[in-house]
Amino acid sequence: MATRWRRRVGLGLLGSLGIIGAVCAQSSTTDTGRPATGDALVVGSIGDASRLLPILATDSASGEIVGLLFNGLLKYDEHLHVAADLAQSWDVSPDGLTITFHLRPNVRWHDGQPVTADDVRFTYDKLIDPNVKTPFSSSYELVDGVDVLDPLTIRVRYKEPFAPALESWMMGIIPKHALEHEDLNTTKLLRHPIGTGPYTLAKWKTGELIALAANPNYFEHRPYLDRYLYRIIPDEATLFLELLTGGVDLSGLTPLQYARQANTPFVEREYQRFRYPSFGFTYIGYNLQDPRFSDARVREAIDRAVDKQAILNGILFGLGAVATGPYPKESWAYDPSVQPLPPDRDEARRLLAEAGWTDHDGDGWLDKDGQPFRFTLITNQGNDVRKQVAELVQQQLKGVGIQVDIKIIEWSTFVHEFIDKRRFEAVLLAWSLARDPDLYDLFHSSKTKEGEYNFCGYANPEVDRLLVEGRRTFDQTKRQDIYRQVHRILAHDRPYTFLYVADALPIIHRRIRNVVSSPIGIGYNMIDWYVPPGEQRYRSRPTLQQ
Amino acid sequence: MDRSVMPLLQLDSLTVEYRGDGEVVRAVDDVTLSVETGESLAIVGESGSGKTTLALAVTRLIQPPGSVVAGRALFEGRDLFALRADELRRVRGGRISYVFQDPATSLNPVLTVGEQLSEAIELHTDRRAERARAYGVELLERVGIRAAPQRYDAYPHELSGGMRQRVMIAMAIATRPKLLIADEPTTALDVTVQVQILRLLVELQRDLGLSMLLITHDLTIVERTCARVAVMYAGRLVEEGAVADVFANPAHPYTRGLLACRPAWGAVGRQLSTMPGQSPDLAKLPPGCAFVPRCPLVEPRCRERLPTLDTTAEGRRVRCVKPFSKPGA
Amino acid sequence: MKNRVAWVALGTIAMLAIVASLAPWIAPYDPLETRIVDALLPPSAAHWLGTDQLGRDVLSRLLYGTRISLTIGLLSVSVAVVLGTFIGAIAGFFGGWVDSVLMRLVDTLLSVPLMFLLLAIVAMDPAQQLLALAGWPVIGPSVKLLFRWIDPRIMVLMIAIGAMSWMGVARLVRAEIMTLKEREFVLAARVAGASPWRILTRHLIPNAMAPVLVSATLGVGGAILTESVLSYLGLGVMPPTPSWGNMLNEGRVALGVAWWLTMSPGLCILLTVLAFNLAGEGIREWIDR
Amino acid sequence: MTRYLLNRVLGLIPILLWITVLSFGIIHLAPGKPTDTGAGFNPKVSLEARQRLEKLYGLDQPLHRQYARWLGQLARLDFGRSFLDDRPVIEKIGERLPVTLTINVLSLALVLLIAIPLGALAALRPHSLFDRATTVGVFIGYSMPSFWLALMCMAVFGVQLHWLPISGLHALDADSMGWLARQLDAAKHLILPVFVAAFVSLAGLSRFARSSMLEVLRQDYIRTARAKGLSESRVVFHHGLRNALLPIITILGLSIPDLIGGSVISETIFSIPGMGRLFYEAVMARDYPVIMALVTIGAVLTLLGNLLADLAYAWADPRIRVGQAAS
Repeated sequence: MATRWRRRVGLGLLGSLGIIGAVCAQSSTTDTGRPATGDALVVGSIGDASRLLPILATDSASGEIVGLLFNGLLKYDEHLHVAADLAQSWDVSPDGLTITFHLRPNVRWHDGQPVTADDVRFTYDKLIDPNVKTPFSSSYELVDGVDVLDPLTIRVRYKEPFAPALESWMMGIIPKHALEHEDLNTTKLLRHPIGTGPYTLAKWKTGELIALAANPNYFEHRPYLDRYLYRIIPDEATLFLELLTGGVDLSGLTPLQYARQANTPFVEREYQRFRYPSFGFTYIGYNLQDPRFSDARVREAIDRAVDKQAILNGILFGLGAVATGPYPKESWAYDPSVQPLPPDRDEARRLLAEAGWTDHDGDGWLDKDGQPFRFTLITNQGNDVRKQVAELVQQQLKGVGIQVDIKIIEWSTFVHEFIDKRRFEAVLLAWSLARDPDLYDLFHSSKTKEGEYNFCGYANPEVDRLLVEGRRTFDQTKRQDIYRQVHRILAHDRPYTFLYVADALPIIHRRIRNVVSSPIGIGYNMIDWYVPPGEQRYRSRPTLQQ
Repeated sequence: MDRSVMPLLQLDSLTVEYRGDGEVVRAVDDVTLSVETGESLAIVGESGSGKTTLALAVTRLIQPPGSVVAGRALFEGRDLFALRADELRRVRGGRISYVFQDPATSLNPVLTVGEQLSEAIELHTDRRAERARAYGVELLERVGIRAAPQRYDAYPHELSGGMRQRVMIAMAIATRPKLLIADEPTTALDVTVQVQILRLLVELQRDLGLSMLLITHDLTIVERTCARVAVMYAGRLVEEGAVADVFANPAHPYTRGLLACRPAWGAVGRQLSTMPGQSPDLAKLPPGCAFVPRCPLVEPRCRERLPTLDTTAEGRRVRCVKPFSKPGA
Repeated sequence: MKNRVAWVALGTIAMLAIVASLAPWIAPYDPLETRIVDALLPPSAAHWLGTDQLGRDVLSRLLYGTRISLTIGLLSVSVAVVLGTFIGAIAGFFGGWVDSVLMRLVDTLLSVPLMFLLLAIVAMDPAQQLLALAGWPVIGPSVKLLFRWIDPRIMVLMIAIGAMSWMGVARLVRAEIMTLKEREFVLAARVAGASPWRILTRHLIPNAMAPVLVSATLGVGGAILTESVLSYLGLGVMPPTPSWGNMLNEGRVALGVAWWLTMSPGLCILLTVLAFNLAGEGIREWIDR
Repeated sequence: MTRYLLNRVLGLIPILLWITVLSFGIIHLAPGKPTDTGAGFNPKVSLEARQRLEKLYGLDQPLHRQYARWLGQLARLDFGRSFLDDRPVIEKIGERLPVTLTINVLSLALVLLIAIPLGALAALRPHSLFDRATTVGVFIGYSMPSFWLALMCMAVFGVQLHWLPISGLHALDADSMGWLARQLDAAKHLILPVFVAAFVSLAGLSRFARSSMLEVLRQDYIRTARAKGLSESRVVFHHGLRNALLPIITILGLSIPDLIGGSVISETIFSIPGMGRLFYEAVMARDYPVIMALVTIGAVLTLLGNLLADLAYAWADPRIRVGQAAS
């Protein structure tokens, strides 16, 4: 759950399988024959989409579908470099204050209208329009103005340099001609979108199925797979049973399913499994207002008492990596010199004793000034893995004499009543992050108001300075230095106990060819996926268009 | 045996038991009785004496947990207890029919009078549909219901109590039965209506040549309608004889007690004034005579053994060690 | 009672109660202790019912779960019975506007979907609110005592399920009281000058309890089922405390690899709820006799 | 009669208002906010953006004003728009209702078809082997956590035997099927959900039918029917069942609101987009307009169901039918 932060990166699938660095694709069906058109890809998803307009698509399912229907100006390529999409090139001024985009000529909307700079301008206007219910406006607050220079050129002026700006222009561009007289919040285009992407919406049966059809005029080339069928299957167990009966071609698995259920001969024969790190990390965050946790020795002791490798092996079946800070190994901001602390209970006990926590009354639990060391670890409902992690942490901390109560809270209550209002002692959560290493919202000391994301109350002037600096710098080498430094400081300060980076675990039917794993995952070349004619399963229905 | 000299209904050692929660209640205990053709026999007793059970047992209408555990019921020479279910059903309602106590509950509330009437007609005679209807209307008229065609299509609750009982009687005579068993047919009715219904029964019995088994606790009714009477106490027959004889000179102290409590015919508030003591708990009967706790004439031997049902010189049957004795005598 | 089925059911319940109270002595392992190396072992001599994903012994968790599930069942029904009897008795006894106000409340609560109420209650965490009273002069000590007895983690569920199911009891009690209060012994007590309170508590409520007993027995089964449903929605008993409902739900995702994780709690719920229902039916027949 | 009806319907209005006030209160008092789910906890969504959203949804207004606004809309039969996707609530309900209704009606029909004969037959021989077996049997259905039952059915009939589809409502290629094949396909998808729904709710009606039948069989008119020499089956089915069914009509009237309420659990497991999931998702997302619409519709149906139950009973029972016409 963590954040519903989606990248509109490449094709929709990436939304959920958002990836950096293909570490170990277990196999790959690289092309052997000539790609053939036809067939359909059936994707299983837990949730339904709600609004198929990029600037209003807040849930992950909407994000995935929108990614197939729309294009941003830019995208990440398979190596996680910023790449051209609707813009064929772009220039950043030396002072970092203006970015000029040159649009790809002859791109057309699904309804045949040409895509122009006016559409980009329109998209921006709607993003900052206070009457549009978009939550994404904050990424454009530093924009000073957007100028249409000619139908294919557009210039964005910034009030101050803003490095994550390029990423923000991966937002899908929306058609002005279809929307300028509509109320965006309620327009029928929310359910009947007109985009530029490789697929068009053919049918949407709420809660059941979203059917997309190949866009024959897609500017790269027509996708080989005729249809992309997005089935909504809200229960994980059902989803897996559907895989077992061939009802679904592509789906993400849980570690348990991946490691223990998906290695049967049937699944091995029919499906191809992929595995690569997701972009995010799971952590224990502390309320630093709490005098127990404001003591760095206590946080270090907990860091040493929690055996992250055991958590990774036991609950994730090793499908991930121990985290040392906010960045995964694959990120250029990751500092390889930061080593995970080896678990050491004796050292943990020593540190706790130093901070005044020893078992004075001999009841097995540490205490100080007559108060036992007991705290509540809260996490959100609906995530079995996280629940198990909490249970294991509880057991591990019991080993050093700290008593942990677990409380699992339904999401809205969790956010609103506990996190926002700082009514927690420690929280088990995960952040899934953008590819850009900017962590301003998470760790800058100004972001501690109710409803903001530095809810631990972390404040370090040096980090504050670095985070501001990082945002203003476009040069990646300089930024690397900055964010590696941030990584080191956070690993030392431990406002969080960083636990692990989980792997994304998609499984896909073998008849789908040309599925290639890359640093960004498997979905980036979806338009090149195909099924050899002899193996095609679903009949094509060229008249599927609405 | 020659059929013509056989009684219409002969009950031999009829015994009915109810089983429940580990106890066995003998509701009818070794009753031997007969009803001659054209005769009317009354069975009297307090509530709980087994008279209704007896009436139901004749055509095996006893429902679980009750069951006939011993005895025979010979009707027109055939043992009803030995009949197959379908044979028995031809007798029930066909040859033997019933009129029950409460016409308000004894008629099915969701079916019209006609539906309930024609059901019996179609089942036991060869009349179908239209003919059954015509016959049904005729029967209703026969039992004294005015505007019979309209009443035929009415629901039971649209009729008065007396009319409902007339409907019950019409249903009972619809199949020209030989024996009519009337179980407290007037108890639930108003006094004036009671008289009318009794008159109707007597009249029908005479006109149709019916035999009648009348179950009642009301001795005044017995006197007006029946020739013979059998008195039951705690499931057992305690006295049996011609009505005139029994009323003039009761042999059993219980009968005597009953008669003593009898109000004058037509008296206001004609409730059976109760005799001292309570009717016994059938599950815990004493070994001897069941009437011992209430009997003014108890002797030690009464407690030891159940007295036998002996036939006296007068042709009276009585279950008492010293019949015809009067208290204080 | 000659209903043999009901006796078997009562016997099962008694056995469950014994198992629940003996759990600490008969459980072969600590139900909370995780041993990752022993994760997901199928049933064997060492672990009769296998182990779960954290290597915990399923049998031990099941035995402790008996405690939790039965406690939730019994306590939430107690909450419902106390609340329902109180409100139903007052409505039935006083009648008039008191009755109509209370019965409208019942009608209202019955037409608001129960699940929403339940979610709202679970989300509002009534145990936490109660705990906040711990510092108060009079209520405080009793609240503390209550929490010594009952784990706050199951208290939430208990209150929520109880608060959701008292309406039926209230209707039952009200109807009983309304007929009882016209009976001779009540009139006699009234003539003898007994206070309304005394009449209510001494004469009416005890006599109205028979049908409540039946519905309470059935209610225990219902509460155990409700707990499992809430577990499915992730709102059940907080981990690591095992309850049958959350064990069943945890096992659900591992259905294909570890059938033993769902089979044993599933059967336990089935048999227990069945036993309570059959016992309830038996008692009903016995009362109606 | 018309007057009577009018009186009763008018009498429902204050109760309905009271229910909506209460629900509105409960819903808004429950912790959490609509903006938590859509936009919450996303570092790229700033506090200001969230506050702006709250304003757009009118959540910054005092509660009584929000209620007044809602009620004003309701008076024009407008349930407003969902916070989640800004579609008219009525449209969202309209899209879910047919599925739920189909499943509920089918399973209710199945329950009636099985439970009533089962209960009635059991009543004929109370405490017989058959009675005990059916009692235990129907309670087994009731006592099973439904998601467990559903999963096992899916594993057996879907995965092991391949007899039935596991989840969803249509095959993916349903569009290219002929009409008949499409209906067959839909029917196959409905078998498991309908069966599970029916099996778990068998107990209530069959026990009710049994006790109702037992009660009826004790009545004098049954004895009369037997005394007429009617066959046992005619006694039971013609005379008994008709009377025993009368209270069941009431039950059916009371269960009208249940027809539109789907089971979240069953719908989640079987991937059916029905009312249960709509409601659950609305609750989880604090989608107030949807919740309020469903609560209100539910309340209206509950109240109307009560009324309808009374009317149906009156219609079916000649005692009341004529009594009312006369009065």
